Amino acid sequence: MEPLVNYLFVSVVLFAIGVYGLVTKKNALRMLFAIEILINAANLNFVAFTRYLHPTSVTGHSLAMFSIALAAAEAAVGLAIILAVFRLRKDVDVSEIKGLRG
Amino acid sequence: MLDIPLLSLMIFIPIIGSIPVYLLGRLRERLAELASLVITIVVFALSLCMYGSLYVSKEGASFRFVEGPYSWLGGFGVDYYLGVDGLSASLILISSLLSVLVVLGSWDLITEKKPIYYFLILLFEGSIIGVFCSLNLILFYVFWEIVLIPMFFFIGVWGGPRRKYAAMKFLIFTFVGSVIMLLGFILIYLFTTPNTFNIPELIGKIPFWVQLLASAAAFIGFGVKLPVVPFHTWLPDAHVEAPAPISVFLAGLLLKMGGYGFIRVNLGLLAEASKQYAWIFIAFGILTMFYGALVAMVQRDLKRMIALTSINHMGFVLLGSFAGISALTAQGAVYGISGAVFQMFNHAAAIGILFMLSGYIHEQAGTRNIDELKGLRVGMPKTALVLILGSLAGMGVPMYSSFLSEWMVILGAISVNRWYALTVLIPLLTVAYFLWMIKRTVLSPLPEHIHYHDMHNRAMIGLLLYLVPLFLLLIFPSLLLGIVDPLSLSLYQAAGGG
Amino acid sequence: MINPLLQAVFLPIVLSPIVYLIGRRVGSRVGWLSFAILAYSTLLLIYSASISPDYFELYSWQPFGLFGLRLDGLSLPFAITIYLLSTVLAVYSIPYMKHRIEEEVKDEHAANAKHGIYHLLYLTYAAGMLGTVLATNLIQFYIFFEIMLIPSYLLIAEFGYGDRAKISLMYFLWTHIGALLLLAGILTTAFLSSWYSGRPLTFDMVSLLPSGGLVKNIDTLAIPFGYIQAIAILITVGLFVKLASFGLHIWLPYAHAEAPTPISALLSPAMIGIGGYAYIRILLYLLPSAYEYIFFAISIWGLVTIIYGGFMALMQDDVKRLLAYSSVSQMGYIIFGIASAFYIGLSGSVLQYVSHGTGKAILFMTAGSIILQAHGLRSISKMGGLARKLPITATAAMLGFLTIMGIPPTNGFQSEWMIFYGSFAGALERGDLAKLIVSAIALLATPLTAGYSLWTMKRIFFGRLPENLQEVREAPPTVTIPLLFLAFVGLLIGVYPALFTERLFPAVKILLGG
Amino acid sequence: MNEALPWLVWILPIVGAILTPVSAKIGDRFRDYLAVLFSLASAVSAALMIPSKEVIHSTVEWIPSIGIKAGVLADPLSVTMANVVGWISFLIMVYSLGYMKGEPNLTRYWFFMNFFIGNMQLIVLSDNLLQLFFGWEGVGLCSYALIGFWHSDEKKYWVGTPVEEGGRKAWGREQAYSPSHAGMKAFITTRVGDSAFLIGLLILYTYSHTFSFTQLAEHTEWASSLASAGLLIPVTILIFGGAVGKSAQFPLQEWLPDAMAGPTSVSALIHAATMVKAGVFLVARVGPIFYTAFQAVNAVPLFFEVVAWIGAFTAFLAATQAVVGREIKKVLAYSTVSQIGYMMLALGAAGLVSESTAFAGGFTAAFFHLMSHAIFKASLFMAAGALIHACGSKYLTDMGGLRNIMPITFFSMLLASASLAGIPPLSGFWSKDAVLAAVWEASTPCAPILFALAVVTAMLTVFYTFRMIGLAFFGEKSKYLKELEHKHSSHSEAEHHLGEAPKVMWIPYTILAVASLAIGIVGPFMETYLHESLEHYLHEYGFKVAHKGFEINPVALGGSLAALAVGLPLGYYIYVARRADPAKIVNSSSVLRALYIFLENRWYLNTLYYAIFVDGLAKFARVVWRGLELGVIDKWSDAAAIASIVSSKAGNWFDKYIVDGFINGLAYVSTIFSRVSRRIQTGVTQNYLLVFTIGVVVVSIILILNPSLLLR
Repeated sequence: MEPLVNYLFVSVVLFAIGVYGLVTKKNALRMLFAIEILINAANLNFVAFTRYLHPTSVTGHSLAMFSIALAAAEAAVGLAIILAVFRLRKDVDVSEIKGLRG
Repeated sequence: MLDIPLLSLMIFIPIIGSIPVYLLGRLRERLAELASLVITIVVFALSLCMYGSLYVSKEGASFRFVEGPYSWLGGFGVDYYLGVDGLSASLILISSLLSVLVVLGSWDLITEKKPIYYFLILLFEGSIIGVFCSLNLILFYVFWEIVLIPMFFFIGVWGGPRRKYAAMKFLIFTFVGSVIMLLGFILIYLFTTPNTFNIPELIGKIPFWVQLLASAAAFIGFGVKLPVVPFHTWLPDAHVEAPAPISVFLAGLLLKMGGYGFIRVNLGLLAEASKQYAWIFIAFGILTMFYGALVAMVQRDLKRMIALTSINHMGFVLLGSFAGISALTAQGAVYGISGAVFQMFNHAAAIGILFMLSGYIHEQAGTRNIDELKGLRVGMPKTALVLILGSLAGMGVPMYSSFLSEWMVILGAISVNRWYALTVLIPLLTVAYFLWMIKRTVLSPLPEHIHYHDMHNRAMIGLLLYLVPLFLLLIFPSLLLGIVDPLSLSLYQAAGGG
Repeated sequence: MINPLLQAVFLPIVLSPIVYLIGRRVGSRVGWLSFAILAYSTLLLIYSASISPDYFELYSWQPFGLFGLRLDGLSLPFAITIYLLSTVLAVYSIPYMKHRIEEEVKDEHAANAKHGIYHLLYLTYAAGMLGTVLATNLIQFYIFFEIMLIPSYLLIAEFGYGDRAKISLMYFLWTHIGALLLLAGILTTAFLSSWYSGRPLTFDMVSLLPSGGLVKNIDTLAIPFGYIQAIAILITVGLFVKLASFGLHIWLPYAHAEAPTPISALLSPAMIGIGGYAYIRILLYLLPSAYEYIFFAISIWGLVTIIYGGFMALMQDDVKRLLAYSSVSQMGYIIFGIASAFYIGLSGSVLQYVSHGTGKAILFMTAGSIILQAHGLRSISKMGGLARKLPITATAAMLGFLTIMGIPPTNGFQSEWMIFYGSFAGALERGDLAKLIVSAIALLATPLTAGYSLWTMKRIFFGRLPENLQEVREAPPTVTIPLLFLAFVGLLIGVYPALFTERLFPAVKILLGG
Repeated sequence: MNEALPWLVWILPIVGAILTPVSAKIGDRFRDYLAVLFSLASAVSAALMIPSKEVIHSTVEWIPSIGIKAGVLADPLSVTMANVVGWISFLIMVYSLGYMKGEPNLTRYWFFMNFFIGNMQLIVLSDNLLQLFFGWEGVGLCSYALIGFWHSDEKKYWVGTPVEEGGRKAWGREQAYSPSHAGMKAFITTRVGDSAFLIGLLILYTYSHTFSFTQLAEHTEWASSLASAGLLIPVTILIFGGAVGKSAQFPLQEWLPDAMAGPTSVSALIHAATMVKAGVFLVARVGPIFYTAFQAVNAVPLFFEVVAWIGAFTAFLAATQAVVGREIKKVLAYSTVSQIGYMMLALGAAGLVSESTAFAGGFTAAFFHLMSHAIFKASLFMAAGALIHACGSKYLTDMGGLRNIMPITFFSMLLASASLAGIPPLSGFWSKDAVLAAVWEASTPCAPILFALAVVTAMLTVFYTFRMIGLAFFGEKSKYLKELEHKHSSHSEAEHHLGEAPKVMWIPYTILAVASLAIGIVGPFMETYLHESLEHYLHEYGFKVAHKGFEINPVALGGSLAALAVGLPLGYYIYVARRADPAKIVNSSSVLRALYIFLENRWYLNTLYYAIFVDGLAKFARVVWRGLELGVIDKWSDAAAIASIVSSKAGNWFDKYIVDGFINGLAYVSTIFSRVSRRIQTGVTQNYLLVFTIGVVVVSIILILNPSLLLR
């Protein structure tokens, strides 16, 4: 069967894509997608590690399930925020939103 | 009697009652005033019962009405543990009394955001009673911090022009102080067997070096509250900005927390250290007294002057308590410590009337600047009369018990070291600047263009009520000292004196 | 009757608010009420004096020991004088304060309120003075010492003349400083007593306590003499401020001149002399050796005060100021008597208090009646020939001056000869030539008093009557009857001093350890 | 013999005095007669004491706790004196009925007259020094009040010659004084003497522990203890000081001449007949006691030396001044001083005798002279009052030729002044003779000098007496009188016309004048009677009695006759016969003129006293007032106040800039720090993420490069 490294490689790639998207894209929706990709990268790692280190246990799978559900919720919240921001200022360009500025 | 949790009642009736008071206030503000008056009176009645039973059974030394210890954060020796002795009883009495009077006074002086105001008042009362009767250091700390919250809002919301600055300054000072104090507590907890925060169990078990560090920490914590020079600078600003009734709380009760802490913790728990290094505290005390008196003399703002007066007066507390613990004779100890407690009691009442007056004067004359207040004698005779009577209470001339307490402290001090007789000068300075103030405001001729309106009789009576205990205690000091003296004695003996 | 002394002291204080409230309604007539109260209290005093020659009332007053009231041979003359004067002056105040307040307040309601305040303070003041002389406990003594200060301060500040704000402040501060020095002395004494005797600290001067009270003449203990000297100086200076002795007297002319006249007539005769009482009561009771150490110095001081006050009186044009300075001089006599170190001399200065009390009260009241009748006239140079217009006042004034000059048959003479006899006797007992000479000088200085008294008499009452005083009429009976009554009392004591001396001499003798 | 009598003698008049204001309410005449009645009652009760031979001594407790008793002592001395005082006072009271008629404020007058009599009798009868001092000051008070009776000070009541009436200034000071001023002067001057008296009294008491004369006489231990303390002489002399003041002896004589500002009746009673004798009486009272005391410690009787010398000098001094007196009353006043000097001289001489038997001689002489002088001087004064009343002027120079107009007055005045001049056989002759005799017999080296002084004084006395008589009654009417008469004739309803005085006035002084004549006729017997009774009295003080009968000392007789021989013709020549104009004589030589002015200005003593004791003290007071009181002491409280304010200002500055400044400084620093640090916070999410990622990368690279960090 496939060695663990391949799974890890795939997830790293996914992660890099996610980070890239998150940092470069100014559109909030795209950033949201990027986050989804990040999470999935993480999930892939969970499952892969469990399968190879503790073949009998299902901790990783359950954690993955958990994080997928969380991701869904998070996506919903995120979308809500984005919609709110959009209503506020006909635009979802993140770089304009500087409320956190100290 | 012990089956009723009297102390918890006194703490939680106001705290819980504050919510309905707020809601009532939303309906109609008058209701909030009345309801809070009712609650404070109830608490006052309870505290009277408590004090009475304590007074009857002359047991000022031991804790009574003990509740708990009920485990709270069991693992860390943090328990819900209440009890009163002579010290706490007298302070609780004056707190509940002042709360009643303050509520009365606020009817005239507070005009906006009444519901939340009375909500905070009750919160404050409950928590400060908690401070005075909690026997567990953490519980003590918790109440101690809760007290800050309403006070912060009082100053910040109902305060004068520079209220933000004052409130922040107040919060930072006291908070830093109390955090350091907390460190001290934790230190005690860690290095004492048994590991506990319960005061009665800690007495006499704390190793000496811990005592030293802890008393240093406690000194800062309490010293900020008392306040001791040079930690005092928050006080004038806070007072000047705070509305008059709140100044009463500030000076009358909040400062007493400092005095209470010194006696309860430094004298009770850290006795040896306090005894050994008493002279440091005494030195600070004397410094504070002179400093307050001197600085007060040149103030233009009446209220600022009174604030500094209260610094001067609280110096007596510090001096008295530590002179007492390090006294040579048991009698000197009684004079010192009881004098300090007595002084706290008297000062609460005396400074109360003075601050209320400053509030009324500000309201009636539109200014508190001594140089602009002229001819009150003609302009507002009632106010002038009360002002003179109040100032006499502030001067500690023997028309009120404040004279007795100040002189008890001085006696105690002298019995430690003759050179402390220097403090005899303090009452003189106090008299000087008060009389000077009276000369300039009350006795000066009334300028034509100014027309004051005088306070109405209800307010006048409300103010004169402050003086009743003072006058009563001049003739019957034993009413208070009867239960404080045993405490002072036991503290003194616990510290290995006599 | 239960505890008459307690009533006598606290009745006026307790009733004063009621008097105030009634005063708000009835105005100056409330004076009759305070007159009644004080008269009743005076009767109480006499009653308790009749119970026993050394009458005590002791009440528990922890932690300071006992709250004691003592009417013995020493305090009797003081107590009686104080309440007698207060009673009489309560009547006198009615017309005077009516006039005084009308000067300032036109609105009738406000005026009534002021009358109420006046009598409230007046009663407290009188009671304070009585409490001071009856006190048996040093702290209690001090408390009353100040309680008598505060109302008088307020009375001057509220009803006085001239720059009353400044003057009342000056008055309060000076006397308060004196009081504090006294207090320091008292405390030190108490401490030394407890340290060196091993007894607990106490302030009671009554030796019949279980605890024994303060050790009588504590210098029997092994106390370093330096302390005793220090105490002696503290107490002396503290009390001499009240006695307005030379150098510490400056507050007095201002206060007495600018106070409303009834109060001047109470300040000067009744209050400042209490310093002398305290000196005898406290210093001689506690520190005879300190007294031994200091009496010559204070006799010199007294002499200087006598002469100085006399000369200053010569310089005055304001009649009340003149009387004030003459009070300074008279206090000099009291000091001199105290310094005599002989029981008759000390008793002499006690009687001097009584006689100065009557005499100077009369004089101030006559000054008041002139002010009253001549519409605030106080400058002597503008007076003259008033004897024709104010015969009774003039007679009373003459008697008053005779009293302070010490001319028989006024009581002034009794006190004078006792003071000087005591002083000579004390000097000769010790074979102290210097003291003898000082006493002789002091006695030879008495014509000075005669000088300024008669000269004032001449300038005010004799000679030409100025035009503007042609319409002056004799004062109302509420003024003249008190005057004549006091004059009568003075003569009575002058002719029959045994009224006081019979109890006074033994008491003082005991104090002096004789 | 009723013990109450002596009490009555002095209490009755005082009661009368106290009743006066009451009776004044009933009616003026009632008041006047009641007052006179009381003085009569007093006199009668005094007379009732005479028959008793034994001494009355009754006491009551006064100040029991120190054993001081009040009491009366009626022995020959006091009884005689009481009678003299009582009856003369009564007569003068009667006289006042006329003299003071129509004056306002007579209530005051009667009150003080009676009060005076009471106090005088108190002095006379009291049995101890303290009580005597009561009376002593009491009479002083009355004298003050009565001298200043006309206290509204109209010019006509002034004493002395005001400048506008041709008076001279001495050292730029007018020699005329208002009644109120004169009263004050009298009181204060005597007060000086009294202070001395009091000192002596009290020191004496400290040793004797009693004031009572009898006890002082009985136990004389006090004398020895006083002497051992070296205080015997000073004390006795100090006590004499009181007498000096009261009897207007040198150096305190200046008040008496000015005391003439009072009504003449007052001058007669107080300043001639009675009060001024109180000093003599005092010395007579204590003289024997002191004598025995001196004997007991056999010390030099310096006391008597002093008394004698002061007496003699005063007699001379006053007599010289009387010679130039312009006002009739003042002349009489000077002569009073001078005559009292005689009495003092006699008393002094009495003490200077070698053996105690002879003491009685001078003692009697003094007392006899006191009596006779009281009588004739009272009479003279009242007569003078009548003159002044008639002429409306107090100046001798305004009178003259009155003998026809006022015959009775002339007659009685002549008698009285003859007695004053010591013309035999009037009482004055005998008494003055006795005085001279006593002086001559005094066993002291300087007795001759004293004697000479006395004789010269006698000479002057004769001269000024006749000057007075002459100026008043002989020669032409003065210009003033002529104008007066003319005025009256023009409108006859004038208030007082020039003529004889009313009965109520002339009867009293005639009685007295006659009395002095009568006493003169029985002079020797009178003297022996007095001598015996006084010896009897002295016997109780332990004096030996030598019953010597009456004899005349030739030297003394010679002396007095010589005085007459010189003085009488001179006075007669110049003033009665008016053969020479005194003014011319005086102006003839500058020496005489200077002397005249010197005498007229009372030897400048008066001005000297004023310069020192009035102006000097006033200056001193002013200096102290400016310099010390206002300059220094008044500043103290202000200084203290300023100091405290300054210090507190400093404290405030410290508070504001140091303590508070420190705190604010901390806050400032922290804000700067935060301002720098906040730059990082752009608020752009990506930046944060970028930083975060970089961080992650960096960390992972580090871990990869050295995994050991991870594996530890």
